[in-house]
Amino acid sequence: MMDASYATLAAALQPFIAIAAAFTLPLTSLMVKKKEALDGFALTVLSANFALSLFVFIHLYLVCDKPLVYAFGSWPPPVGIVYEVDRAGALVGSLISGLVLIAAVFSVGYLKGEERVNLYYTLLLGFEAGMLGCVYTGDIFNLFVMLEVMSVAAYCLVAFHREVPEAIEAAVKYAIVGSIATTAYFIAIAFVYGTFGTLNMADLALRLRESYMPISAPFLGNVLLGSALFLALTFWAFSLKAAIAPNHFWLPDAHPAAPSPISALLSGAMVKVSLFALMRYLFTIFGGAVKVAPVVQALNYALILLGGVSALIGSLLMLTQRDLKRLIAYGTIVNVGYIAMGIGLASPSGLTAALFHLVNHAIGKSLLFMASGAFIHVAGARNLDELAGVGKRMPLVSASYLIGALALAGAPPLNCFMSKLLLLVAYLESTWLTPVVVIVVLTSALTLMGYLKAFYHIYARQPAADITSKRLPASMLAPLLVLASLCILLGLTAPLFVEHVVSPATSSLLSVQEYVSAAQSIMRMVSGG
Amino acid sequence: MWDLIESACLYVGLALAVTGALCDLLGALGLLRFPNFFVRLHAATVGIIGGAVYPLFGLTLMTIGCDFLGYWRWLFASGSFITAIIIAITAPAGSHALARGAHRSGVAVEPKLCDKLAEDRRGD
Amino acid sequence: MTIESFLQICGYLVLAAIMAISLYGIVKGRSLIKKLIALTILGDAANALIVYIGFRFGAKYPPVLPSLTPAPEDISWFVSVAVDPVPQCLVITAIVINMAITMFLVFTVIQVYRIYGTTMVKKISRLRG
Amino acid sequence: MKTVILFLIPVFGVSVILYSVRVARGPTIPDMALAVDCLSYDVCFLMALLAVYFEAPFLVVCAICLALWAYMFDLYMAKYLEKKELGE
Amino acid sequence: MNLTKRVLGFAAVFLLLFAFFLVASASVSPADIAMGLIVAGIVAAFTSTMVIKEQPHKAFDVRRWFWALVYFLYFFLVVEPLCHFDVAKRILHPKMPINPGIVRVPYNLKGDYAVTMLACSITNTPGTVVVDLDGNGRKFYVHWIDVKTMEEDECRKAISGAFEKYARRMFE
Amino acid sequence: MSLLVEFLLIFSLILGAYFSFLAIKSRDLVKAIVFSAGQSSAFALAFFLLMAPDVVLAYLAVAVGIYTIVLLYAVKKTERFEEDE
Amino acid sequence: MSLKDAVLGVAMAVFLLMVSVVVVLGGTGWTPSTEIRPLAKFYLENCFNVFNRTWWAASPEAVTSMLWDYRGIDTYYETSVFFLAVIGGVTIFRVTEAKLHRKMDDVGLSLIVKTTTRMVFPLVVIVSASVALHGNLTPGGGFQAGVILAVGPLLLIAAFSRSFLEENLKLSKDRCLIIRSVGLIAIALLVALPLMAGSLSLMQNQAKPWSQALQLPEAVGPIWTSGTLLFFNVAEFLAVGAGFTLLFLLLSAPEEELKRAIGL
Repeated sequence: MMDASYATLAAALQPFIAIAAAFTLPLTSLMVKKKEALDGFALTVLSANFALSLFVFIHLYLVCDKPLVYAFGSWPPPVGIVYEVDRAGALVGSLISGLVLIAAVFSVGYLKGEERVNLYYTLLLGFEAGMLGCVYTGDIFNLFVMLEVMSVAAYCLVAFHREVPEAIEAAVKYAIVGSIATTAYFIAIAFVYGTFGTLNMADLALRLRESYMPISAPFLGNVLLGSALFLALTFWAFSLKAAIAPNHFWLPDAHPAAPSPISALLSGAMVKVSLFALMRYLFTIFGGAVKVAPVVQALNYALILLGGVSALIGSLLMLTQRDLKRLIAYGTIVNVGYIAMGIGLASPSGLTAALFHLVNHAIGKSLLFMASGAFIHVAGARNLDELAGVGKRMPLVSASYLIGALALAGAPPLNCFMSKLLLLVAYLESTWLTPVVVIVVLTSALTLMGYLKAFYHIYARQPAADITSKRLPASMLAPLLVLASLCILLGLTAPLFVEHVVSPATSSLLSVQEYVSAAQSIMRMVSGG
Repeated sequence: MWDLIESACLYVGLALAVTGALCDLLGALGLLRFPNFFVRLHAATVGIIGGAVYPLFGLTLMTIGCDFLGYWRWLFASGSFITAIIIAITAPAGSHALARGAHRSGVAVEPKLCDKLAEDRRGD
Repeated sequence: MTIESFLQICGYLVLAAIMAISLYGIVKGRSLIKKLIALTILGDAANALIVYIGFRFGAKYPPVLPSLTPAPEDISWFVSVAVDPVPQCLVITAIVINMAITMFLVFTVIQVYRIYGTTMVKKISRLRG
Repeated sequence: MKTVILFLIPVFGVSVILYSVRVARGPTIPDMALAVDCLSYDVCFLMALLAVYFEAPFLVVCAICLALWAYMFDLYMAKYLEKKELGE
Repeated sequence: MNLTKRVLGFAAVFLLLFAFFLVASASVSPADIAMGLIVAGIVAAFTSTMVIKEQPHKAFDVRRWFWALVYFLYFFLVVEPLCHFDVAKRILHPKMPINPGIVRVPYNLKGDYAVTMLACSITNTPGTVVVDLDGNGRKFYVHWIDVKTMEEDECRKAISGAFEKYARRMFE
Repeated sequence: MSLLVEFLLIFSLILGAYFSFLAIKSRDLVKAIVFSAGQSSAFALAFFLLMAPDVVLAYLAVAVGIYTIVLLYAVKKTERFEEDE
Repeated sequence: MSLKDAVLGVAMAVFLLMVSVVVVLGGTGWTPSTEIRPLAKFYLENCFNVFNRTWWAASPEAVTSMLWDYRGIDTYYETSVFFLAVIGGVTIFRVTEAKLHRKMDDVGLSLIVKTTTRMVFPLVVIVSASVALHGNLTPGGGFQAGVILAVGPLLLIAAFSRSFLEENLKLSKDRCLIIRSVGLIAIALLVALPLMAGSLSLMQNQAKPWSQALQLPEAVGPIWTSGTLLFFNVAEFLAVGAGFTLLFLLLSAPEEELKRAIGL
């Protein structure tokens, strides 16, 4: 019992520590002017967070399989805010904090000579806090707040290169679109509060199943209408945040404009957070409730359709790009499409494929963005023509880029191959959606072409005459190697990984009963003791 | 004695509030009817001083006279009194600033008998 | 249909109309600053909507207990007349958040003007080609 | 007393309408700013009045705040009209 | 000398702010008095030099406060209603009998507060609004709704005569 | 009797809608800002009638004050008119 | 306005009207709502239930007790949203040195406005302090009071100039950032206070039967602090006031100098 409560505290502390560190950073930077000290401070905090998230992960996978519930202010669920971490949450959470740590290590070298390092790290810490909070939270409105923490940090980070026209313009566009999305989510919260009179996710799931928690009471409004409005607006908001097909227009501007480590985080982690929230709503809370089944079914079909469309659009547009980072950003749209297709299948196998692909894509895409960041850092340009031949000078970076590209395109021994295979299998199992596999195969081929085109330009072409012989610092190289080896490792151990890590996560996402009873147990503990 | 004071306060306050409402209506009407910005300022003064400051003072008196509000009447009274004071201090400064800005940005003073300020500024 | 329910429906209609107007402004605004203004109005309308959902026709009182030494009947009276505090709490949070984003957007819009020399959306995209 | 207040409220409502007509029509910006100013002070008094009507003492606080912000609005409008940079 | 001045200024501002805090809180409970003392002390320490620049001893002169009270009553009970009535007549009259214009009104006061009080009084009475002021030439430019004369001294008599007397008694 | 207050609520919402329509329509950005300040005043009255004093305090400050001023700053530093083309 | 625009607007309006009618007819419960939802009833009953202190927040103000106690962590992160936006603003506008070379008399508005503002400034600060210190008893609280506090510097910026603020009140950008950070760190420490006292719960205000730990009392002498709520309010008050001052100091920096400093 003691152990479990420490694990819950570890989950709750992660965003708190990140934000508290962000609060202290400006003050610290006024006292200590050295860049190294700030680097050390940020890295310490981030690795502490990573350790905490690993602790939560290990606890959930090895010690106790019940979701962890942390009640803030020791108020039980319907009264106060709770963090509720199940296995899926722990998986995504530790993935995110690991990626942020790696990106921070990368930025140590990347930011050499930049005078606003303190502000950068402050925003990075806030960004991590927002993402982790989104993943761990068990409260609908707290999700909104954390979403805003994450988004504001992301807008600011996109605008970090303030003298670059594209960056500022992308930040404005992204911020306007993003704030419309979050306002839509806020209106959705208004509807759900009006209909159900609660803001807690577990309580909401209970109420959809004709039951309620001690302090609550029966239904108020028309359940079907209220949930339909809520789900429609939420779906729209999160599809905007996750860049699913008709709402993908901001992503190719915003993601490349940020500093490279941040691009890696935006594509690798932030998009995943929205997808994870969508999974949470569609499966844990609204999934399986008989009353709202038609709505959820319709949204699932919409996800399959839009996911397919975004995979097609992304892969086609990818081929025409001349800008390295923009090309990689279009790759994100493709992969978001795959994950959406996996979610939309609404079967355990589809969800497993989606979760596994989520992890794989996070790692692979971060690797690609960081590698391209290394190229750009050395060459000082983003255009493929100007980058010609840079790769020859940096064989290790080129190798890791190649591994990432092959992994994302789905070359056999690497990780994304496995998850795409799972997705194909899931679609082949389904009754009438089998033809969709054509899209997956086709777009995989197209993405491979896109990435290899970029690789050809970088590695095989003759370098321009006056290419600089800038050396890459070790702090930028190490993250690439770590991520590349992770790609290979996950690919080789995929069956084990799926069986022991992803499948339990999937079953925890699908088991509403466990999720709800964990929240109820807090209430029982309070009122009983 | 206290009863007498209370009812006196109440009625004076009510009278002030009613006058304030009338002044406000007049100010709004004047703001609509008058021909240019500078003349409208006078109507606005009627609307602000007559329509907000006087009735707020009236409200102060009125709430002091209200027996049924109990202890809380002091909160009402102090709130409306502070508001009245702040408006009485700041409103003239605000409309003066607006007038100055308007004159400098070239808002027409027509119809007019004379415009000494424009003459003097032209001399500068 | 009673007159209260008619009034409530009227309120929802007006709020929806404001949202429609502001969405139109966001989509069609030529200038970034116009888009910003429309965005603030959209946020306001959303806030008003959620407070309106927590409103109570008939008996009403702000959710503040007017006494530091209440009797039991004071509390039961308070519960029977006060409006819903939950939406107000949510709205205060949302107001602060909207304000923060608007401030940030203003900063970026000024920076856009410094770089491009204009805030018109069409011109900016034309400049980039 | 409450009946008197009840009769006063529509009068203030009418003047709010008249002010807003001036806001909409106002040919120049100072006109509109002036009308918004008057409208704010009007709303300010209306708030105090309604607080008494509802017998909810805490509602009065809002009026003070509105008066302050209306003054601020005036100053910045004036500063804008004087064609100076706002921070000078 | 300088120290006494500063202490006096601090005391004046402190008392004013403390009273204001109590009125704003609408209570004289021990808690409010304690908090008021602290807050007023801090704020006065920061702002006393800004609020009162010179001759703080004037704030403790009872006669000035007496004149302030007299002026306040006179202004709000006599001058204002008359002016309101005048402007209301102009608003309601079908022909709108106005003949507006901006006239010069000289004044003979020194301190900032005196000038400001005079200008605020002029602006607060409907019918006259201070548009601008010339600090060196000691002149207001007043927009007058009913220009009876353009002579400077007569304008002064008609617009600011009564106020200036009180302003001098209160602030000089 | 208290129906009047409900009518006032609807009235203030309609006023807000009217002002927001004007704000969206006007080409002059300063005028749009003034209109949005008017809309904020109307909404503040609406929040007041919805019995939310905390919200009124926060909303007034943010909408009447901060938004207006910050947008004025933005207009001052950029450009005033929405041009055609 | 072309026909396409009109059609678009009308379509949007019709769609939203339909949605709202749907909402009214079934989505949000009672029409007209004369009752409140059970959860809200719980908050109203318990926020200052002196007879059964198990669930209370020790504050008669339901909204503040929700903001800083029942749903406190929301407000903590909401503060951090504003903090991040301020940092974003600094990121974009940060310059090393941009000074205004002009005499004090030329800048600002007229003498009347200056004197009035000088007089009103302390009153504004006092009103804001009153709102902040009574935040747990009457409407208002940290954020609201902080914004009113920011009126003061803003008035000074408008009536005098930016440099007046820096010279007379010694409020520079760095100092604002320091005040803001100190306020925010105080908030973070208050959130973590129960943790240091041996309890496992963050953001706990009053002791509960199931979570006993060293807690702040609900009143200190005559001052009703509602546990931690008053301290939260004061810290937020300082932080928000300083944050707004910082933002407007940044915004009112002279444009030409800024452009040159950024290097555009």
